[in-house]
Amino acid sequence: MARKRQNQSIRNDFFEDIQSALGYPPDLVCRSLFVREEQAVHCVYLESMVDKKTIDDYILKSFTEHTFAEGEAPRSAGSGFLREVSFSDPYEELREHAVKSLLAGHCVLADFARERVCLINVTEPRQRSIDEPKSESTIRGPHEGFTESILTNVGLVRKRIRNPFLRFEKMSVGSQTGTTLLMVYMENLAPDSLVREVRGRLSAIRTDSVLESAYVEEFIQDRIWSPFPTLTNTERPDVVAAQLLDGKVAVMVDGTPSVLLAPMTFFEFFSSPEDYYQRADIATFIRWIRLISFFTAVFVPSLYVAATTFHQELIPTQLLISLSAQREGVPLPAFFEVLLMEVVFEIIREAGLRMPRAVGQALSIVGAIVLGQAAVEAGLISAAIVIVVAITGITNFVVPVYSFGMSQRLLRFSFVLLAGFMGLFGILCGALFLVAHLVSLKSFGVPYMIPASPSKGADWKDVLVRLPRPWLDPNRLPGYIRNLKRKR
Amino acid sequence: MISRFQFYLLTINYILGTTLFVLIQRLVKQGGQNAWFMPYWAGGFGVLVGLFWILLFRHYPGRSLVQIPLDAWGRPLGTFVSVLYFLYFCNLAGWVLRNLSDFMNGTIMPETPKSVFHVMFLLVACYTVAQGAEAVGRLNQIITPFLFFPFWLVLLLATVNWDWERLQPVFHSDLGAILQYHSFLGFPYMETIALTMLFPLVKQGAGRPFLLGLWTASVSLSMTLFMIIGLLGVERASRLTFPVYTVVQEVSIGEVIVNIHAIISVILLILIFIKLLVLVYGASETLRQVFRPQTRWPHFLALTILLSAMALSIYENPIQNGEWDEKYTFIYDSFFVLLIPFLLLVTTWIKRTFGKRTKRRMS
Amino acid sequence: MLIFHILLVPLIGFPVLGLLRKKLYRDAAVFGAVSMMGYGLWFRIVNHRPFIITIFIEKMIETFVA
Amino acid sequence: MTYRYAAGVFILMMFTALLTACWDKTEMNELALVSMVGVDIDPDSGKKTVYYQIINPLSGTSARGTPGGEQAPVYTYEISGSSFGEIKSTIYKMLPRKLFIAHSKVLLVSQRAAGQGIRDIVNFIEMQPNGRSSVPMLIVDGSISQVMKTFTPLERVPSDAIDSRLKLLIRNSLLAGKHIKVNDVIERMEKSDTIVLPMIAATSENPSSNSGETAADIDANQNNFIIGGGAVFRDYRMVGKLNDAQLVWYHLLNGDEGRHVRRFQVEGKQVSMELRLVRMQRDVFRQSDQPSVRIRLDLQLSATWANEFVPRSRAEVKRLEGNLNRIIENESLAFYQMTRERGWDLLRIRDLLRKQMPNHPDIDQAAKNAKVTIEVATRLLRTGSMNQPYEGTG
Repeated sequence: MARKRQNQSIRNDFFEDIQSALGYPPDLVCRSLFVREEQAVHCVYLESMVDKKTIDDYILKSFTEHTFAEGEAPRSAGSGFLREVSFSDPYEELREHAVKSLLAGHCVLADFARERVCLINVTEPRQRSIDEPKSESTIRGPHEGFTESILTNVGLVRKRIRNPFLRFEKMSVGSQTGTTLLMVYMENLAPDSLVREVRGRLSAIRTDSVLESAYVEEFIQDRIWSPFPTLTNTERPDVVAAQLLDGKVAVMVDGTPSVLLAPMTFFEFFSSPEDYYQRADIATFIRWIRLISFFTAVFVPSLYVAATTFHQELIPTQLLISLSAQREGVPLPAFFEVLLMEVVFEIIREAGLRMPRAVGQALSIVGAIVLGQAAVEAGLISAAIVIVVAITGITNFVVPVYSFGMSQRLLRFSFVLLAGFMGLFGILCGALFLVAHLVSLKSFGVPYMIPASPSKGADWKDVLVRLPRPWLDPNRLPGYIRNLKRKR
Repeated sequence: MISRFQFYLLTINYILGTTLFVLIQRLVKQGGQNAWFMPYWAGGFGVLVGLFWILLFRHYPGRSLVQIPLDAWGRPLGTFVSVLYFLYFCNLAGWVLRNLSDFMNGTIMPETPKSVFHVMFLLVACYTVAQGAEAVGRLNQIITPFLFFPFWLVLLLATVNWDWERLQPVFHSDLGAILQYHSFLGFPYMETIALTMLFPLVKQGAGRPFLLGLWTASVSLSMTLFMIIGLLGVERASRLTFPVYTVVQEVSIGEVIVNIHAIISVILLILIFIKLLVLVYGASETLRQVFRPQTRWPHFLALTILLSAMALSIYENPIQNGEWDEKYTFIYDSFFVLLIPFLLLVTTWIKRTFGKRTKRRMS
Repeated sequence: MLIFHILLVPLIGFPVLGLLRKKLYRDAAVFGAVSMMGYGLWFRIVNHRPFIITIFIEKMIETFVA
Repeated sequence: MTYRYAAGVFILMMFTALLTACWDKTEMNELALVSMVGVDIDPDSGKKTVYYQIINPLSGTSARGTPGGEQAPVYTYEISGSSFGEIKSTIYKMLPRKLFIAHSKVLLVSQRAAGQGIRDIVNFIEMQPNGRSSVPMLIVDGSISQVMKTFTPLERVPSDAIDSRLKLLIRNSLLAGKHIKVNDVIERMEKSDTIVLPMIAATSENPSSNSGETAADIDANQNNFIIGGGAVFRDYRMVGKLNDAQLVWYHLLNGDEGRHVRRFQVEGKQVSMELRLVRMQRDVFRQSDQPSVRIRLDLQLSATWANEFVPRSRAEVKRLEGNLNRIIENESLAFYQMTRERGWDLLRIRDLLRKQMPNHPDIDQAAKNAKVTIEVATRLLRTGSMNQPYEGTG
């Protein structure tokens, strides 16, 4: 009797309760089917999250067309998709379960005949198609990019590494958002200590929300006060695959195409997987270009300031005469000129990002050329400054990783300040400080400046040059990864 | 922990540190055409002194220079000796800083107050030292190629002014004068005692890289002297304040390669910085090992205040410094470098023999 | 002169107070001793009567030798 | 946390203190770029006068092409005082910008100052913190103020004009040598050697002081100065002069390698030959008691400019070479005799002896008495674009 009453009350309240728990959302659909006489099957789902075709074609059809025998499960629902919860469970738990599943895109099927609730996964999250990542475009190589759906992303990685040792570990982070994280690594390649370290850091995250992988990055990076990223992020599955094959660990976050990769060292920011899609000599040349442009982007404005305001004897005579002719009548000190132009340049760049694309392009060109030209004509700044700022601005984009480019900008400004106060000496102090910082930095226990220091001679083979692949060991891993493995 | 190779590089750069600035002129004045020979015998002496320290450190594995007196002579006397070493390191660091600011004032920034240079370098040095000995070793390792190659490249470029005749006649002048210049033993060779603070941290033993570094530094010093004499001639090299700087200043190849002396100033400044790093490390480690404070940063602040003051009160003018160098360097240095370690070694031996005897008697 | 005190007194005072409040007496003593040495030297420098260390050591050596 | 705040405050305070480093800051348009320095000492009063020739950056050298054609390319400031150090301070009575020596290219010294001694001047140059002593030093024949106030045609900045002329002379003649820089002077003087510095003189009595006028005048000889002759220095003092003909032998015997064209009288015929030193060897022998010095010169001849006569056969070449050997031997030996009579050790025999026989008791005397022989070996290696000159039918 009691059971009957409970059944009855569930029938009455269950859907009402679910609706009120979710706050009567407009996309909540309740459908009732009469199967045998009055014994109804109730089906509830969030319209926006599910694949309605699946529900219609397989679940509901199976109820209407076939009559279930007693104790028989719906045939169409595959084993992985189905979880059953019995009515005999505490009601609270049942409801909680149902709400959670609904939010995850499941369909809740209350089968009163068999006194159980079936939770069937019919998720089809709204997602865009796989296309080329905007921020990391390449000439040669795959043009696929990750999407916001984590399952698609897993598929994109699997497609590249068909290997049973590829491991995905699932975690859930964020007390409010409940975001799914996947820690990805190759069990046979990634060192245990590294995997343990990443797992430990990930599980130590205490936060309410994770909307992008940057949230996670901030929690698991090694040092907060550093302009240098100790993890990299990418939207390209081929990059992730390449790094996983180097024994690294990737962290995928549901809802964002950027995947985190750890550990990263300083010199790895100058090499990109595209290097392997090109001829070795060209790739080496490009790596050098990247290194040079890193130094240019960081040091050129400050060196200009130092040379023109403190150490004029360093400038060749003819250049000095022409520079000082340009400076005739310019009101601002060279230091402020550079600072002003750098700030203006950053503003233009930021505005160009936010603007609608068509306008943005026009703005950046107009801003850069017209503003600079006009300022020179008006005698506000000297022409050389425009060149300096333009060079640094362009070289800034050469580094393949965007977050590393950002750190260059910060460094550039601090170096300009130092040069403005103390000339070459200031730059030198700043550079020494920078090196001291870099050598003390670690990324998941890996020294950031490896292989420069601590030095590993053999590792240079793939840092400043890229040797042709046949010359490299086919089972090669980066030296530090090998070290970590050996330490185990 | 730092590797042997890092320690080797550190030793070289430590010795070359201020030597390339300050000493070249005095060496040429003393040795004439044959000044390039002086680093060899002074380096030989340095190696002997190094062997002597290694002998001492054999008895106290894993202990640093200031912990040894504590072990050998007990807490009160040991603390006193360690404080003396602390002051010695501070004094040397002050000296290094003062050499730096003299150079900067004398060449590229004549009007900037000296303390600006001191404080800036100290801030950076304290930051580096606070990251630990590993950071010191690695920083030096990363920077060394940027010192080595440009330095020799610039000197090679300078060979457009080379003249073999400046080096003749070979070994004619008074060799006795070369041997008499004892302050060269004190600075830079005996000052390497600050490096012994890092001895226990070197993986697989510090002795060999230390001695090797001493010898390499002597060879490169000798080569530098050789080049300076061939490029400037004895007459000018013995009178100019910073001969290395002047050599490079006078290089001009075509219209493009002029004014490359900035490179040499940067190299010299970095070398000085590395020497400062080791000294600051020595001083702060002494404080830490002897007094065992729980905090780190306040003591670096205190060191900065003390060292920046010391740098200004080392000497009044370079003339007085020259006099000090000729008369007192050797005595002053040998007190810390020879006398105290010798006494330590003697007490260790005595303790050991007596200890053995008492043990035997006990059994 | 005034600038010197304004700069150095808080620089030494605050850490000492902080260390005392944390009951790190030994740290406070070490810090105080080292920084007071510096303070003394600085004081004489600012007064244009610097305490020249090498001359002091020279005198010590002279008396010791004599 | 307190420490973090304390560190922040500390760093901020330090930075305010470090702003004093800006004392060394100078904008480029606050600099007076010195291109040439001239020094004069009045023998009677001992008053020192320094001329600074300062580049006017707006004079059209600018890449932007500023309308500055009307302006003078350089301005000459003249200031006197009782010592050179003093001038450093008093110059600002006239000069509105900070003196900037590092890029100066030429040092001029008046003949009367040179006659009294240039030690002060050299020390002054070497002691300047930013100055470079690797600039050529020239002696002004005549009034220095006139040379300092001459605008040069074509190369508008006079120091550039002198600099490039010297470079061309060193390459294309034996009238100027490589060792004419201030640091060479110091080195030679400190070794009590002799050195010969080039001389410079104004071509006209009253050069125009208007750059526009100078630029508009077709006659480049009118407003100009000319490099010629050599001033012999011993012990920081000018002791005599060499003329251009003597300069050739001086530079040849000192190992300079310029290609010099000179006319020789060979068997009654005139022939212009270009000669270039290939190798010089100096050996010291001990003959009886006196050391004797043998100088061997290997010269490369070129008939590129021999418009009078080009040898036709091997025998003729041999004869020409033999004759030239003899002529050059004789003339250079005559040059040596001349210098010895005047007591100048222009061949630097003393220095040679000091190096080769450092144990000799009296090097000065030995150098004076040394027997010098000169052997010349010439080889004709090149002819010009004509293997025979046109000879006409007469």
